[in-house]
Amino acid sequence: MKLHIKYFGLLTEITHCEEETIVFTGKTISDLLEQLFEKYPSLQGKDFQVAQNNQVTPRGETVSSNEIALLPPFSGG
Amino acid sequence: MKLHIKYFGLLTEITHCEEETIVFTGKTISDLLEQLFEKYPSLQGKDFQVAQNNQVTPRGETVSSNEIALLPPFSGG
Amino acid sequence: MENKTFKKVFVEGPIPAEFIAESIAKHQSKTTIGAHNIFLGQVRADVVNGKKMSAIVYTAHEEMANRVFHEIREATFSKYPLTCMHIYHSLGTVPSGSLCLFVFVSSERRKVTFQALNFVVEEIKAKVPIFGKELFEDNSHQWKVNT
Amino acid sequence: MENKTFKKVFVEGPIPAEFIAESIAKHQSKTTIGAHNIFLGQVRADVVNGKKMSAIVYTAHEEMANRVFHEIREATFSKYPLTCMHIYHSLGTVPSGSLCLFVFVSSERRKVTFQALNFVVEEIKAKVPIFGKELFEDNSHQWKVNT
Repeated sequence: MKLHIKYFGLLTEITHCEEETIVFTGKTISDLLEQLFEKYPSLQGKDFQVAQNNQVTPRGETVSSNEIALLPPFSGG
Repeated sequence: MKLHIKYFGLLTEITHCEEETIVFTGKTISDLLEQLFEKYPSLQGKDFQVAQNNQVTPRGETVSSNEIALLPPFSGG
Repeated sequence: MENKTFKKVFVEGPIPAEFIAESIAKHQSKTTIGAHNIFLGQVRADVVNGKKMSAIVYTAHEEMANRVFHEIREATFSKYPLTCMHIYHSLGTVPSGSLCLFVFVSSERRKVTFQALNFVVEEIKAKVPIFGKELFEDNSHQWKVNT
Repeated sequence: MENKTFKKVFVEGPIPAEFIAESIAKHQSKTTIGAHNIFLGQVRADVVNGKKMSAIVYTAHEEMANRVFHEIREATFSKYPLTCMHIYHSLGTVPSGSLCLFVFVSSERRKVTFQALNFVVEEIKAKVPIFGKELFEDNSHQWKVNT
């Protein structure tokens, strides 16, 4: 399954990109994060939430969208 | 003692004037009001505060200024 | 006269939207400010006994009002760490739909602006000797009562 | 796209004071309104480790942000009897001293506007995926943290 991953804020300084497409063979958000942590080890220490279908999603949930976003703490306003 | 009395808001509809000078021979704010109630009987039923020296003054206090204001409930804003 | 040291609060007639924009723009050089909070009072066209309100005519005990506005300013600054505060209130006729009160507080942080603005507006309503005469379309009137 | 029904919130760059004046002026035909309450976020020129902040560059997960702004609107209208509400937030570069957030609520009565405005601003800070990159005069940067 191909996933389109978007990175925001300070996370883009770790990934050096704002979005990318990866091949994902796991099931849950946690599985996906494990895969991303392998690619970007310093991501592991960062505080962020995962969103799919434009909603923050707990890490135990199944990946159900082709678009996933990694969101560091919000700082609007 | 000559006093300059100012009336505001709906009180001016009773006094038919916004200010006037009266001769006052009493001592307290209450004395003054008694005198004004004689002149304007319908003033007696109205809700208002008395101010002298630009401050709301209790009715038991002595008249200490030549300028006295009768203020109905405030309705700014 | 004690009035001379007080900031000007009263403006004749409605407060124009452009005046508010100018006040906001003036604060852009104050770069310690992180949050502004503005309250605007607008004259409604309430319908009372089938008659529509067309304007409020404001009068005030101006000398006392200026002193009370000054006391409210002092009390607010001593309670809340504000960078600045501005208060403007109309005198005379303000047609329905127009603005009669403009309170503007600014601070480094947002939370204090909410508390300060609420405090200032409630103090103005309760303590300043201003009187509103509500005019209706048939030229009748009633006296405004604050709630 | 679900976005299409959402009110436009994001504006490119700083929010001009004139834009705020125009928003205010547009409400003068709504004569059931008695009180407006406005919150403005302004970019500070904080000094961090001896370096002065010159701007914030805002980015956002726009699609999600538009959905969350919409949810905040709906939640606010269901909690508070408002006549109207407008939210604008900057994207891109906002220099220190300029405005990045404009929240505008209006109601018949004042008390509800204070509660509603506070609610909306706190919700925006907590729930909308917007990210601020704070730029300093020496071109270094840090990521904004909301408190």
